[in-house]
Amino acid sequence: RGGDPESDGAISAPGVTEEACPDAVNEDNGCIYLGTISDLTQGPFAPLGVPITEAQKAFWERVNEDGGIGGYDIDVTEYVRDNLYNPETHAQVYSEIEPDVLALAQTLGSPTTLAILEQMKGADVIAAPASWTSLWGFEDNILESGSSYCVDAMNGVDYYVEQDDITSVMAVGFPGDYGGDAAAGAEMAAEANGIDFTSIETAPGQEAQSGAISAIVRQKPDLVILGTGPTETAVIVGQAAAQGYQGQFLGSSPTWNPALLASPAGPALEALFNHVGPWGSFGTDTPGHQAMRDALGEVDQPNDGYTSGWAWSYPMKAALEQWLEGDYEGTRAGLLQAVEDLETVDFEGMLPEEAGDRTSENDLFLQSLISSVDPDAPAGLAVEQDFFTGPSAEAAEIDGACFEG
Amino acid sequence: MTTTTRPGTAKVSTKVSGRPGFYRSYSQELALFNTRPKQVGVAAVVVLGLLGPFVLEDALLRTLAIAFVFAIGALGLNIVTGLAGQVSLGHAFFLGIGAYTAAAISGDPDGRTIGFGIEEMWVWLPASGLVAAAFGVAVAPLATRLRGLYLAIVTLGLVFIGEHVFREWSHLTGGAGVGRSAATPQLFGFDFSQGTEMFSREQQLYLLMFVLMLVFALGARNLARSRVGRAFSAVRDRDMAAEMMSIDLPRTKALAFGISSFYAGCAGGLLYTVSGFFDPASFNLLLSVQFIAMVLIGGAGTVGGTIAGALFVSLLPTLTRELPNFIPLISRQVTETPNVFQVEQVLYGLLIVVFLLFEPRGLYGIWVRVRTYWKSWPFSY
Amino acid sequence: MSAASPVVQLDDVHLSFKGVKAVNGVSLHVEPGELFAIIGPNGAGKTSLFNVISGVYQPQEGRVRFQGQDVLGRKPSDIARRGVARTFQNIALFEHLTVTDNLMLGRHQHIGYGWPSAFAWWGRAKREEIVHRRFCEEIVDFLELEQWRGMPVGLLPYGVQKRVELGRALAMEPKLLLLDEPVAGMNLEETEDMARFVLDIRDELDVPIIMVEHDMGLVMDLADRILVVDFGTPITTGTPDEVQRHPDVIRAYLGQELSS
Amino acid sequence: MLSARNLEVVYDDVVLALRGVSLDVPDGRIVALLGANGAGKTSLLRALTGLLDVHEGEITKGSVSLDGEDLRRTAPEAVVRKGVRQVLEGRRVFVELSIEDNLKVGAHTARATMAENLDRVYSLFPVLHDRRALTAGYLSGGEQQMLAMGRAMMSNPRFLLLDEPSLGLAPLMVEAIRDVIVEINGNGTGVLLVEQNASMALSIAHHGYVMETGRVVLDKPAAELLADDDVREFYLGLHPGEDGSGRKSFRDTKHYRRKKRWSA
Amino acid sequence: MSTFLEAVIRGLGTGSVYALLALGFVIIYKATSVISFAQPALMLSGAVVTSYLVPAMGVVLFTGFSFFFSVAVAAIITAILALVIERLAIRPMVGKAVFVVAIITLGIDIAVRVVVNGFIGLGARPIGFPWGLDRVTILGLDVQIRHLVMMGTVTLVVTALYLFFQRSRYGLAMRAAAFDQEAAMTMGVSVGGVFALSWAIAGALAAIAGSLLATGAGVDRQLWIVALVALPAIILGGLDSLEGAVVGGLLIGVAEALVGSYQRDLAPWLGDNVALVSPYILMLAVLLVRPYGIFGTPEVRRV
Ligand SMILES: Nc1ncnc2c1ncn2[C@@H]1O[C@H](COP(=O)(O)OP(=O)(O)OP(=O)(O)O)[C@@H](O)[C@H]1O
Ligand SMILES: Nc1ncnc2c1ncn2[C@@H]1O[C@H](COP(=O)(O)OP(=O)(O)OP(=O)(O)O)[C@@H](O)[C@H]1O
Ligand SMILES: CC(C)C[C@H](N)C(=O)O
Ligand SMILES: [Mg+2]
Ligand SMILES: [Mg+2]
Repeated sequence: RGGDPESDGAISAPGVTEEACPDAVNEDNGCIYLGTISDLTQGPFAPLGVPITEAQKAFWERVNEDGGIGGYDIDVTEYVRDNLYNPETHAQVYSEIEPDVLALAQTLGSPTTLAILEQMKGADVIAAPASWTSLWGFEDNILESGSSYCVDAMNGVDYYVEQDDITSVMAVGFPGDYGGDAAAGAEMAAEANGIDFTSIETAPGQEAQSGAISAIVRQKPDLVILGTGPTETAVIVGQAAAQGYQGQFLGSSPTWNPALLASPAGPALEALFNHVGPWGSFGTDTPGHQAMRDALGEVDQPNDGYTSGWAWSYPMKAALEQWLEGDYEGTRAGLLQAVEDLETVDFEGMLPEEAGDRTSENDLFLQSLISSVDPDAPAGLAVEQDFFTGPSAEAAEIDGACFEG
Repeated sequence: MTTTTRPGTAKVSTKVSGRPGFYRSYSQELALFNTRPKQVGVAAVVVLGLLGPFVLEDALLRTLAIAFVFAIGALGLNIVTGLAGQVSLGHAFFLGIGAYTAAAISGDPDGRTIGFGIEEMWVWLPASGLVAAAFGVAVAPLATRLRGLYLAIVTLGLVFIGEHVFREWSHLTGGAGVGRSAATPQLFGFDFSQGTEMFSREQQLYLLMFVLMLVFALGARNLARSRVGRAFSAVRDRDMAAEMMSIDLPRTKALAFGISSFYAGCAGGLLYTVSGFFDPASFNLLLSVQFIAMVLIGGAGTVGGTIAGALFVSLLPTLTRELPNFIPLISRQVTETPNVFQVEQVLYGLLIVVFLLFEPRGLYGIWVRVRTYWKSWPFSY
Repeated sequence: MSAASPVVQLDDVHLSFKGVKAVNGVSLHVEPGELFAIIGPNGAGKTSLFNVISGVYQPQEGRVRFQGQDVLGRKPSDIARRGVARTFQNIALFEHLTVTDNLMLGRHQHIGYGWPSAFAWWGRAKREEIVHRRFCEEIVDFLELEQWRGMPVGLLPYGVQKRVELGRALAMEPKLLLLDEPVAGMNLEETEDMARFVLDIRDELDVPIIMVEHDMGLVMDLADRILVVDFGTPITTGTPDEVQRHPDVIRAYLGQELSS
Repeated sequence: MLSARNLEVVYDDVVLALRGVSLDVPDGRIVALLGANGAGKTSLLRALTGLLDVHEGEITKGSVSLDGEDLRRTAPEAVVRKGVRQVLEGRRVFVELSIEDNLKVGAHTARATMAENLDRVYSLFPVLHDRRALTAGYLSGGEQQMLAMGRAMMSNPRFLLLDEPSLGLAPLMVEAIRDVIVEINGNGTGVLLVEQNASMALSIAHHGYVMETGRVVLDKPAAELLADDDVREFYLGLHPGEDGSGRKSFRDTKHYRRKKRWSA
Repeated sequence: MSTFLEAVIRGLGTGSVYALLALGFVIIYKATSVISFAQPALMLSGAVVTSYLVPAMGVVLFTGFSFFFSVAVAAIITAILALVIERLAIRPMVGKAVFVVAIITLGIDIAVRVVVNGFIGLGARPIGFPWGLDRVTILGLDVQIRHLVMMGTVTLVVTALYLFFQRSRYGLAMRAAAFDQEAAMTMGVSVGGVFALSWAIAGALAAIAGSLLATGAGVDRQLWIVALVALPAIILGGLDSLEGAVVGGLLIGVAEALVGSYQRDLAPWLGDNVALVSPYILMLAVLLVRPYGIFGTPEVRRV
């Protein structure tokens, strides 16, 4: 079986077999194995890693149900590994699965992905990141989607300047690739708008937020851009509000988890918190979102990990199509070439068309979307302001990762 | 079984050690591998080790290369904790110092992090050891003041404070959540981390680390059987008596911390050359504890045991990643509980527990049992 | 006394701990080659005196001279280096080490190489190890420890451990030997062996000895002079005969039986 | 009656410490157990009180019993509750506890009589009373030995197993301890007394055993042991034929080794 | 001034939780000479159990009843879990090297935490604290009710523990068992019983602490990390001292709160997040003066 009439130019890349996938949808198709390295149990981002991984599984199942790509089914379940959000472990499991996969459907986190980036380049492996940091806009092997924390923060500041005439903004977040990235964006936008900016670094842990809270309460900025985890967000918003802070909070992608609505901070979040990110929340009305909800079926706890996992998968799908349907070498290098040639990615409306346009010189995507808390929405968020690019991001010259270091 | 030598019947130069070994000179008895089984055993291990690259898969070679580096670090911890009895939970800190020293010396001078561009390993490896050793010596006075668990927790404090500094000093470390490139394992112009025609990158790194581990192990073994090692053990067993044997406690403890940190620093410098990248969160409590586990699982005090312990602990995740595949009925579905990934982690914890319950004296204890058993074979006592 | 100055001399030493007077005005001197004994009831301060001499305790008052030099306030390691070796009332061996290693630790100060040579081993370290190992073997021979040589001392019978401890002190080539209850817990046979060793040490190696012991048979037979202390206070110093008849000694220490 | 039958004890699966030892401690009697270092006396006590486990030792043959009831599966603390109590070799006071707290731990199974026993111990060993708030670890060796003894007296056991209670004690104190043992025994406690001070032990014992390399080599009423030539020479230092006063000076011990190896 | 006092009260609140955790560590240490690294897992378990119990209790009889009742039940359940762990993995190690036991507790911690994570799910579980983030004004100070509850709980628990150890012979028995297990056995102390008791108490304390901590934003997977703050607390107070654990916990809570509020202004060059390491820095400072912590027993050294 597996004899595929179309692909005579034999494919010799690792992770591609003429044999069907285990539990294949299309018994006659060959199989492409994609690896997944995610935070699945112990790490700080497991609450995101798990739904991301689950959504990607559903995404590729749908692709297979549609007949696969170029005579191949895609398997993302064989080579799933837990990175514990530890770069060493990440690199370790990468080297375990690398010989058996064509590319990575997911590599979660920035320090972790940086730990394998050199090797990936050496072996022409491409990967879809599970990470919103601005680092990836400049790496050929990484197939990022949507905007970064940095851009989101800029757009967020611009939005509030326009809407509420804010005069001060404070960035509160973890240092580095995430909070640091958002803070850098916020700073750029604050500068562009000529408003006050302060930055407070905080650390993971519910009990570690008192410093940040007291800074917020004392300085009373009009807007706080958050770059923390969900429980830290709840602690900061809840307690700052309880202490009388009345400004606005704007959280980056990983700050939100609908479970927070049930926490003591629920009311405060409803009143003061908005969310900025590269795509609409779980319940948003686009064909892509709809397809995702259909594919996932009933989920216990809708969560935007699912949304992100789904959205991040489109470029990989486009890349595989380009590779298999175009005239490329049947190797990883061929795939990488295909990625380079890729002109559009169809996000099925989850992202605006420009997001899929990879032809322009600087392919950074600069639009963000702002959601507000809505307890009735599936994942607790509803679109407040559809995709837009603020003037700051429009004008900014971003030629590398935003955060310093 | 025992041989009593009466005065007059045996001259000093010929000694029967009470065991079946018979030595004709002190230098023979003092030799490293003074029994046939030891000689054969060590030779076999070295040969097997050198054969590794030709029979094992790259991923496993990579794991082993890292395990060898861990062994170097564990040998260091064994010196201060196993030999000198000063329990340190601060090993990760010294590892970090070494890693950053090496990375800075070898780093790209034009990169976003500090770098001096000296890629030769013979420069950055000793340097990483020495800088770490300097910190070790500086910390040692604490050991003279504090005992047992107090010292352990205080050294744990070093790890937390170190983590903080590493996180903050992003110019050196690349910053939290990001990190920086590690040192380049280059020796006389040959970069081990670049695969060549003949050898893959993993094969090269494996061989490099294996040889380095042997060198460090030999050093540790020599140290242990020397005057210095004896002084360490004396301080561990009875520090007051040791003082009355003319051993100066503060100096000895400083030396123990210094040497141990030197090993840790070198291990830190080497460890991340395998993946080529590391972030400031790496040097945490868990890493320190892993080293303690290696030393204890190996059976505190011996070089062979420590290396075995390091291999055990480093290979355990690889093993637990494989094991769940043999347990049917466990879901691979990440959203279900229990799934294989959870089982992996649980197994990791439980295997350590079960192993120590079964043999609290560690791998070395097992070895002693086996040895005693064969010695007295065919008699049971 | 003789022309030679005393090996060790304590003048009016006072030592107290939070209300407990452990040593209260003790003076003593030990001549070269002498076997000096200290006896007294439990808690009289005998071990404390040893601890004062070896620098573990710092007396509040008094003077301690060893070989004519003031050693008060010196660290124990320094005093050991000057030649004071001792055994301990509660055996203080390095229990995980073998007999040989324990003896080699006694040699610590005489072995010269440092950690760099230790790492390299071949060369200086090895050479010196062999030399000192030979010295220790002579002690093994002398104390008849052959059959235990390679065993961790923690596993040895009590009596043997006491002998190893003596050996370790001898390995230091001491100029003064302090023995704290060398035969406690030993049966008669072992006590006799120990008595023999002590006499041989004094006679053949010519090392002055201070011995604390409750076995009156041994003390009275071996000691040249005896100091009796009670509640830290010296009662009397004298020859065995004098001491044995001293009424205060009988009352405070010996009891009726032994003196009868 | 506390008894051991044909005991074989092995440490660490390899070291054979007792080879078929039988011994009885009848109620209300004092039994002395003599023997060279390493003969296995302590091992025997451990076997009786269930402490072998702690030392990686086990009974491989034979039995230990209290009034015919098998003790082999009984936990050490349960043995204590049944009234069999051991004073460990080497003092083993809780060094960081105060003296009084040490004694109170001794009364763990006999809280009701604690106050009364405390008085008794303090009157026997006034030093302990004087220092009762002091940390036990700072006591002198002999004082610690008194404390260990005192601790055992904080309950009123049926059987008391003493492992070298006179170790390190001054002559007067040895006498005091001897009197204490007699007194305890007078109150009905059976005593198994392991001693290197043979003359002291035999002077108060009813019965005596001599052990050598894991075996019992002599098993006689104390009076007969006192008359035994070998015992006189090797445990009491008296020479055959001579009377009690004929002790030989330690100065005269020979250079060659005198070793008594009992044939059994 | 009121900022300062409010920070102190906040510190005393979290400090109370640290104190509970520290007490757990100290009790296990006193009885077994082991630092149990399984405490974080027990703490997390306790919080998770509470989070399941509160809603299951259904009708709230009066404000707070269901919460406090659930915490009490969770404490018991966690104590039982601790007993099971003790029985299976710690008891067989009676008499073995303490560091080996410490590593065993670490393995247990990993295993238990993974299982408990499964029950937490992907979000944070609400703990059902009746007052949420409500605040009251006392003497002009604006105070979170959470923190008052924390202080109240620790007062209650500490009093109960104090009475227990005063009245029972177990306090002494524990210390005896920790110093010399064999000797303790010969006194009739059941070393196994002492182990079990200490683990049970420590488990219950951890459960209470975990539940109180979760009153802020619910139980998430990372909650366990807080338990580590108890380590500098016990060293600061003295490893073997119950008073020490309480004082150490409170001190560290206050220090953390004060550093968190003021360091950014007073010493910005130290970098943000110094509050996180302030427990360790405080610990170091105290140890320089008192090597055995504030209330710890110095080691007896004599020959
Ligand atoms: N470090 C210390 N702290 C407090 N008290 C001490 C210390 N060292 C000794 N003592 C006390 O000093 C007194 C003398 O003790 P020392 O050990 O010198 O007696 P000793 O004569 O050797 O008695 P023994 O014959 O019982 O060994 C004792 O009462 C003891 O409690
Ligand atoms: N824990 C142990 N492990 C191995 N061997 C042991 C252990 N304890 C004792 N032995 C061995 O068992 C034998 C008997 O020892 P035991 O302690 O019972 O002798 P003893 O008669 O009490 O001696 P002593 O008079 O020195 O106290 C000795 O050879 C000893 O080496
Ligand atoms: C895994 C993510 C949720 C966070 C991660 N630090 C990032 O790069 O975005
Ligand atoms: Mg003494
Ligand atoms: Mg014994």
